[in-house]
Amino acid sequence: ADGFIIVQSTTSTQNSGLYDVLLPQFQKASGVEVRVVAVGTGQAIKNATKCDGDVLLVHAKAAEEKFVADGFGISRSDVMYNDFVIVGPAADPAGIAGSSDITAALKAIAIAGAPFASRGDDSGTHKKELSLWRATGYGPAAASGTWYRETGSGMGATLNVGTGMGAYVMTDRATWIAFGNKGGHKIMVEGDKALFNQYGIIAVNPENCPYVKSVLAQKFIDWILSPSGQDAIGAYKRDGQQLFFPNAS
Amino acid sequence: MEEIRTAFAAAFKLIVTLDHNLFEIVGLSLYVTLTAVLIACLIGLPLGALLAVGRFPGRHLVVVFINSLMGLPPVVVGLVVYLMLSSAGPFGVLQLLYTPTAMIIAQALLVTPIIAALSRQIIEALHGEYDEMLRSMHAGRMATLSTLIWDARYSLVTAALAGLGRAFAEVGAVMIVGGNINHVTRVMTTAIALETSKGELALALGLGIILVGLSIMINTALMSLRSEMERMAYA
Amino acid sequence: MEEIRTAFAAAFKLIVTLDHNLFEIVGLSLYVTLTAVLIACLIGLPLGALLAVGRFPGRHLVVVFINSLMGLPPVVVGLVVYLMLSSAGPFGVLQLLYTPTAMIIAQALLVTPIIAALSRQIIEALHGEYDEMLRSMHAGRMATLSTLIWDARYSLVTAALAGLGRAFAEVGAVMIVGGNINHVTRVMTTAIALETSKGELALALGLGIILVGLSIMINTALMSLRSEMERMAYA
Amino acid sequence: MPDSNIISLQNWTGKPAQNTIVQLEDVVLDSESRRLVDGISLTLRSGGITALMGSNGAGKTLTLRLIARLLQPSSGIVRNCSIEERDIAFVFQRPVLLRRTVAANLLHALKLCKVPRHNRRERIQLLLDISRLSEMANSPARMLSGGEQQRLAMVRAIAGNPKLLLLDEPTASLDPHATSMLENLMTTIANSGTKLVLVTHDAGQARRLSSDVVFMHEGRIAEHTPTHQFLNTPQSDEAKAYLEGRLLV
Amino acid sequence: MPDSNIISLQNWTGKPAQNTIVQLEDVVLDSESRRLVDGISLTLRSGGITALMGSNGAGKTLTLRLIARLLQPSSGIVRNCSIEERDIAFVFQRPVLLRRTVAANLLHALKLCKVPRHNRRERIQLLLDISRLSEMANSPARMLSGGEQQRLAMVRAIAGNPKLLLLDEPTASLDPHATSMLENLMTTIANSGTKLVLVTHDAGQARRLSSDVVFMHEGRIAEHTPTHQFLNTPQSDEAKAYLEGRLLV
Ligand SMILES: Nc1ncnc2c1ncn2[C@@H]1O[C@H](COP(=O)(O)OP(=O)(O)OP(=O)(O)O)[C@@H](O)[C@H]1O
Ligand SMILES: Nc1ncnc2c1ncn2[C@@H]1O[C@H](COP(=O)(O)OP(=O)(O)OP(=O)(O)O)[C@@H](O)[C@H]1O
Ligand SMILES: [Mg+2]
Ligand SMILES: [Mg+2]
Repeated sequence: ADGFIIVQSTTSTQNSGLYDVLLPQFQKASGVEVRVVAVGTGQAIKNATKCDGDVLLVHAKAAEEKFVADGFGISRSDVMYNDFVIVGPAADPAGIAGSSDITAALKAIAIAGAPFASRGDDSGTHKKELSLWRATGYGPAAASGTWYRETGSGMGATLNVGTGMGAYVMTDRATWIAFGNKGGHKIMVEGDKALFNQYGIIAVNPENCPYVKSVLAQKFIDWILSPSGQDAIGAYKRDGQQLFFPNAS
Repeated sequence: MEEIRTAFAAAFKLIVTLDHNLFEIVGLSLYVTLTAVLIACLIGLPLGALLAVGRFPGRHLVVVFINSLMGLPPVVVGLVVYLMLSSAGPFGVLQLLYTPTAMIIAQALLVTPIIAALSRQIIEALHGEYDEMLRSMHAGRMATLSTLIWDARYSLVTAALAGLGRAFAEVGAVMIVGGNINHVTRVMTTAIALETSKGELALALGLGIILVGLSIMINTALMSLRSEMERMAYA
Repeated sequence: MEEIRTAFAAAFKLIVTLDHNLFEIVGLSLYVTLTAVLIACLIGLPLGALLAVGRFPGRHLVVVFINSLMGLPPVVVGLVVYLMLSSAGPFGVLQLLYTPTAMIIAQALLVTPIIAALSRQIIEALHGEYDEMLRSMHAGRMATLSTLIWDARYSLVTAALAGLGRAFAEVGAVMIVGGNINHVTRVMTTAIALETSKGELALALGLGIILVGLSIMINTALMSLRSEMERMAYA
Repeated sequence: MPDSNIISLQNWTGKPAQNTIVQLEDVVLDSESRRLVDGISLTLRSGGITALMGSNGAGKTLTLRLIARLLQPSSGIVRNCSIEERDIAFVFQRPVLLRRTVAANLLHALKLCKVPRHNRRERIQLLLDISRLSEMANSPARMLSGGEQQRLAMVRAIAGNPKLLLLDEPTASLDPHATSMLENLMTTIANSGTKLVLVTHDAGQARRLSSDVVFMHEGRIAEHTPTHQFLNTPQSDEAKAYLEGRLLV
Repeated sequence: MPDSNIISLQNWTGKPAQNTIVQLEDVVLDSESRRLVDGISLTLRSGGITALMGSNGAGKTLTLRLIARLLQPSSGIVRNCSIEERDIAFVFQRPVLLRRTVAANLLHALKLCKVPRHNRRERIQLLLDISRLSEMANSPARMLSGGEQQRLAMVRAIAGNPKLLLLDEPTASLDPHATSMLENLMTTIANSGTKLVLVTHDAGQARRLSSDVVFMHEGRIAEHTPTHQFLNTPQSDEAKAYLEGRLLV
């Protein structure tokens, strides 16, 4: 290989298996090896801030823009999107199955006091969830420890808790489709525009970070935004379902 | 590096402001860990003593097995306990998953082999010395075990402390069976993992400093107790 | 419960198909763990012996401190090593982050206090017996330490095994400093954590079973070596 | 150590009748490399003191340990007759004391002998008086001087009124006064029907105390004769050499 | 143990002149609860054998340990003159042997005495011959019989040609032959200029070997006189009682 780069990444892209098909294609095309460190979005950004990575690929647009504005990243590009869904137990105590109105569904959960497992880890997904709760007018923080359970962990761990205790969980679709411990859980709510989930990619700024491999990093970004990269994303399927939708401009 | 400075400041601030959340978490950590270690001692010490003294066929294999279990991965223990306690599992009716009790079970499973293996070693050494004396005095199995455990008690404290250290620092198993649920099953180590994943490294480190401080306090208390006992024994 | 059956099937399949990935991961696990434990022994054994033998002021405090460090949380060690090795950190120029070397450093830091504390205990007991004999023979500091370590070597194996167990099962620290990068820094425990987070509980458990099996194999090998040595010493 | 104490201590249950208590038949003990005990046959009858003599390494201690069943013979039989295993007590050549106080060592022995709780205090005091260790009752036993440790081991062994008392050089490190006191004690115990087997290198002691001498040489019994005969007209060359302090080549 | 061996072994460097080697001035040793050694003053001159006698618990062993600097006095001074600390060797009442073979125990001692590598083999053989342990050279030292262990401890102590040899009841568990051999050895060593301090309860042994007797009672030196005088006309009541095997009340 002609060297390697490190990508600080969110976990959903890794857990869904996307990298396992994407990266070999890139390596074949460029000869560059990509090493993925998959951690929470917060930790990924922090690590990149400390120059421990050449590329950042996460899904928390506001934080990403701040990262660039603070001079840690060169520029941010959209890569792909998918959407969030609410999964829940087949018994569906809040009676929200089939709904496509996220605000109403969350309200129903709160009123029923049905268990809801939140990631509670300040990740992109968690921030999104909190913004959705805000729209309902219910502040779940007050219920923390009762029906509202903050697991303080990653998407996979939170899903394990959710299926383990029969709680509703908000998850990105990719992670859910690839998830192996679904138990009796099913998608309850999907399709609301508010559930849109955008992934962005940023090259770490070499001005602050002497060890950053800017050239290789840019090669990777260019490839993933190129038609071959975007086609590869669009072609990735699990159980016949497409997990990510390329949308580089 | 700046984080390390910030971490001490964060730790300091959490303590002096008597942060309510912190106390809740510390309290649960202590409860879970100390209970688990107590259970592990109650099982591990006699088990270790039995392995040190007993001369049954296959003893050697059991010793190697228990030694190996010191390397039991927390995540695996967590998973097994999770499968046992989950609603679909055999003990699902108890509804223990995501409770402190589940965390105690997982930690006790992790720590018992450590205490058993180390106390086997310690008691075996003492038994080498006491064996003929005790046999010449016709000490039965129970009397032999209790004499050995009692006379080795100061050394066994170190075995217990090793178990305590493991339990106190443990995160993988309690995360899985406890779920790190805020106000319910969040302990120091899972809180540290959470802050780390948030990128709040200074806060995570600050909590880590408090945890190590607690560990030092517990150790100091136990060692003082031990020397006090040692002094009193011959007062 | 069904997962547990599936887990054994998964473990079996991984092994009999000589799964290439599995061998890579197992190899790295062994390399990292054994190297870390070796380093920890090289530091921890003499340190423990010194603490057992030395009579310097503050010795008691150091002993309590080392005992406490057995409870060093892996995540905290991981964070500190991360901050040190990070490109922005003092040792950033070495570019060791996300390499097996970083994992070895973190594990050695975790395991050294365990080996030091346990060997302190074991050697102190022997020193109680040998002290006057060695002093009457005018053994210097070095000769005293080496005599004690040599004559306690069979007991010290247990201390080393405790350290090995901890290192082998450890996930928090190696996850942070290694990054669990596929084909580069993925070891058994981080792979198990990953499969767990993917919800692939049976596969995670299957890997766990293999890990425990490995642990049993290593322990068996070391204990056989030990009894072989014990036999040879007087052959 | 007034005599009254010794008598009040003992409530010896054995009667002076000469019934067999232990029988060794052709007992052999092998180590990996050599034969340590080489076909010993010996009958011990109740009452009286049998001296067991022989050079260093002759196998005296091993023989006592075989009698006490602390060792299993490689071949041959050790048989208890009319006594049980718990009637045998042993004073070791190098006594091992518990890491406890002097009094606690005695208490431990009394508990093992199932002496009722309410008798223990008084009994401990008696044993302390006999061994003249009252002043050190609360000292750690392992800090006692060599002779004091040997005295403690002696009273610990008689705590349970054994019917067979195996003594391995019990006066080796005692001062002259303690030696003569202990010799008196041994006589008293023997007279009350307990059998004593006494290993000693002191011909004078054997003459004063024992009725017969078992003389061992290189793992075998070279002769077993009444004491006066052994000391005055030893039969075997080995015994002659031993008594003259010569080495048999 | 032919005499030629003993002579060829020793290359004693001290000369028989009567120069002071160790001085104790008003040495006191207190335990937490009582005074163990109570103001001992004693001057040891090179050459010859001094016997140290006294009842069990008189403080003989403690005095030897003070001389060897294994214990720090609570007050008073222990001073070495014309010898260094490493010229002092000690044979303990209850010898501690390494968990190694007999030969390895001797090798260990020779290493500590800095005997050159090429001399060690031969030297070990010599020491084994003296102690008549050649046959057991490769046995674990701790499996030896009581007397064999004592002999091993003795030759281990003389391995480094000490100028002051402290012997704590070295013949207590030896058979008559070994005792007389060891007595010869002690005389030979003393004649070559090494000072011996011999703790013994055997008045005959003191008479055969020692030039003077230090008699201790309850931590004090009750008398220090030439041996024949001590044994024939003891000055102190304590010594009289001791020699008669009486207890001084
Ligand atoms: N476990 C053992 N393995 C091998 N040899 C042994 C073992 N125990 C004792 N021996 C050897 O057996 C022989 C007899 O030992 P024993 O202790 O019976 O001697 P003893 O007659 O009591 O001598 P002493 O008067 O010195 O106490 C000794 O030479 C000793 O080295
Ligand atoms: N570390 C200690 N702490 C308290 N008391 C002690 C300690 N060491 C020894 N003693 C006591 O000091 C006294 C003298 O002991 P020492 O060993 O010198 O006696 P000794 O003269 O050698 O007797 P023996 O002939 O029995 O060997 C004893 O009564 C003993 O119990
Ligand atoms: Mg013996
Ligand atoms: Mg003494």
